[in-house]
Amino acid sequence: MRDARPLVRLLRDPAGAGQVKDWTSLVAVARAESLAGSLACRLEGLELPAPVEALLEAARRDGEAGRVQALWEAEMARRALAPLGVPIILLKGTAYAAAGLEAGRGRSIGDLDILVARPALPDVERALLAAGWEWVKEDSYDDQYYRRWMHELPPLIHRERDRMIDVHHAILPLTARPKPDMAAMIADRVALADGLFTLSPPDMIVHAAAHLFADGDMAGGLRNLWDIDRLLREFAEGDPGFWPALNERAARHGLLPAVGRAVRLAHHLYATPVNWCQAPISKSLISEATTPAKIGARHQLAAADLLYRRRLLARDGWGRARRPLIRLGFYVRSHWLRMPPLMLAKHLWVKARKPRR
Amino acid sequence: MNHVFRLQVGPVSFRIGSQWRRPVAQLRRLYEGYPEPEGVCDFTVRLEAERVWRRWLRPSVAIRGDYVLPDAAPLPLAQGLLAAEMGMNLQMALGQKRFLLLHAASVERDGRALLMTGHSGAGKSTLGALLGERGWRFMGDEFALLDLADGRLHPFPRAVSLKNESLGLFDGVDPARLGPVLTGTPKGRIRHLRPNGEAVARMGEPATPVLILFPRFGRDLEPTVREVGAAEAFMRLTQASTNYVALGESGFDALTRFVGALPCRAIDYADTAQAQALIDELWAKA
Amino acid sequence: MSERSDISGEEGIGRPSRRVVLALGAAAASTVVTIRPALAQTAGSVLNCEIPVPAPQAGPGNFIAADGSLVPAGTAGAYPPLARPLKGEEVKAMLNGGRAPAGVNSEAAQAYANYIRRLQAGMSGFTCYASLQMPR
Amino acid sequence: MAASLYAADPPETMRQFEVEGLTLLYHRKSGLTHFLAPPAPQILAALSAGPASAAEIAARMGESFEIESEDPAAAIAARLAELEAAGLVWRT
Repeated sequence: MRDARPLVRLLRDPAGAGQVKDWTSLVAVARAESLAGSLACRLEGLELPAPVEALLEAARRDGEAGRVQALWEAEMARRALAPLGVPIILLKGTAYAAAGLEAGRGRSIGDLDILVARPALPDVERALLAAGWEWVKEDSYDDQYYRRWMHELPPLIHRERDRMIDVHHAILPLTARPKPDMAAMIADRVALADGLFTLSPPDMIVHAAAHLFADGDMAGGLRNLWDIDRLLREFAEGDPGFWPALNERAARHGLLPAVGRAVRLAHHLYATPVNWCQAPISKSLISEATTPAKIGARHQLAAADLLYRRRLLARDGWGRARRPLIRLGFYVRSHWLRMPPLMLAKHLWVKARKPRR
Repeated sequence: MNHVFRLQVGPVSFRIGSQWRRPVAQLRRLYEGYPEPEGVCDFTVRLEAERVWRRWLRPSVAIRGDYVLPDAAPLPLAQGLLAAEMGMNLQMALGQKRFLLLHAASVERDGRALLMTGHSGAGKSTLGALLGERGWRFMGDEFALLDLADGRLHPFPRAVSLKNESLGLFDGVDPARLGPVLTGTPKGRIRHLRPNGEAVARMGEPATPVLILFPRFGRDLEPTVREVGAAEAFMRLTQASTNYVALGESGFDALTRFVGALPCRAIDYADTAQAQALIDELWAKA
Repeated sequence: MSERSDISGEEGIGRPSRRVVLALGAAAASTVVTIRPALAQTAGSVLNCEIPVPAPQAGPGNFIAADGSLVPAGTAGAYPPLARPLKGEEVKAMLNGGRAPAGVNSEAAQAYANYIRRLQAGMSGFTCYASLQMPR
Repeated sequence: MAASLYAADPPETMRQFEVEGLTLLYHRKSGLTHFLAPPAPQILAALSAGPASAAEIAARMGESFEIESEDPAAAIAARLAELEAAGLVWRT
């Protein structure tokens, strides 16, 4: 297996499971991409060889345990923060699981990510520290850097439960070029039954796309794109207003390019159904893409998309990362996206002076 | 990967890939007569150079695979076999979710299994291996796999890693069953021993657990037996399990059923003859 | 409780039909113990691990004070970072018997040992340290 | 200030196993297993009738048990703090 395409194909179309020759490689890729639980849920109920079924059953059980643990961590954070009376918005995997979304099925969930309004940050920090969370790092530089420029508090870990929490006040670093409208995002939150919140459906997509294309180095990208596929399908089904709403929100947050790229790549890799007339697309293209032929061409991958696609699929049948140069390129880019050049130079200088291990 | 070995041990299968020939050749010899897995392998282990040039220059083996720990340190290529063994252990410790995994040795007689668990150095591994040469069926010296549905114990008869002084206890075994002597490892001098033909031939047969022992070895200890209550046994077994918490309610069910039904004893011993006498005595009553 | 009656084993929280004595215990007593994952302990016995002193996350230019805390480089009575990570076996010897690793004097070893005792989950070396904490 | 009201998950969301006077409790909501010594299980039992203040909990327990304590209020408060840290009770 030279890249992750067989995994993508099977996620897209589980009926192909009967033709799989090399389950071992497929499972190794799925585990390396944190998609083993999602795959296992996707293949549930199919006639498969007994050893494969046993392995997938264990992956589903593991996914379920992870879901319970993630929701419990959210609940403990809710209890710790309840006296403050500030809305707590769940992000990423925990949000999908708490909202019962398809994207949460079997999904591996790492840290607890929450979003609060920036003015509430000091109170939230104090309340978490009082309830048993502790700083992970002692480094003053990183601390100062985090507080000044990042979109989240430095990571905290709970001393009894060993779980990390990331407290965000924005979805991108403050130094990044797009400036999402956080007030609007927080105002449009959706209440869950237990007193917690999620983002609105369009903002959930915007956040997932921003996280994937405008922030990190694309590690775990296939999983994040799978989230986007599941979310788009679920939100758009039976809601004709969804695509225009997504377009509007992506534009308002300055994230049309990222959302457009997410939609194109999800469509190409996971066959996400898209309403191309109303799908998010960069403004510069909207004016010229008005004829039916040009609208029809909107789904085509741009040249840069191909590079992203290669990066997303760069995993061999042993679970090894492939294409080190493209990876390095995206790593450098992730820093470039996060900060203006001068600040980047300073940041890299300080990092370089740290002892390397 | 350049060199590949696939291995079935009880109900678990591994695919081991290596950038170097030697570790795979050694595995092949050590596990001669083991079945090849049919179809999917549960876990993938990779032995690879930490940095590209370390494949040739002072080669050191990084232990990677489906599941990895960040603090894992590489081993010199001469200890590649040990790296492969550690890699398989690591996959079990981090990734095994089909069974309740207990860090324990187990042996069987008449379809009934004896389980021995304790901290490393307590002697469970040596005792398990010794009993396996003396009329019991050896089921495993490192991990015992408790079936979540029916409470039976599955064999996991991997090669036994004999350390330092316990090496001398196995002088009489067929030399073809012994791996290379590995010196200067993090655990001292090590030599692997392939379980005997019966253990390998019957690796697919589970057994009903009937007795749990917590052995403790010490040169100055008097041979004693102490009854261990279900509460203490439960606590100890959760700490001897890598996946108890991850298995959730099915783990709770399996383990409460286990400690509720089985006698548990702690035994102290100063030499293996004492231990065997105590075990025979307790087994007769079990 | 001095007497228990009618308390079912599996289901239902104890609801005795006769009055039994229930001691509430001292305020400082502990009545809840949560079972925590034992992965680190078992992993330690199957793994060759090491601990960087200090962890890379601690950042550059820190020394280790006698009590194990991190202080600015050059602080009097503090020790410089170790050039190489410590092997699990070295740490075990250092924590148990106070035997210093090769090339480290005993006061410095004490400081490093204290640093390791203060490691928290999430920091490099924590899993390794936790695995060495098994009672023998 | 009004006294805090404590709440607990209903008994059917937990599994209990009694061993040697102790209670092993599997709490489905957290996926965690706790080892409880008296009077922790009895406090949870008292809360199965609905949220209550510390004083009400003591009163409910007094219906079934002969309470033995030098300072019941302090002892119950300490037990509640432990149960709260474990996530088995919370303040409403």
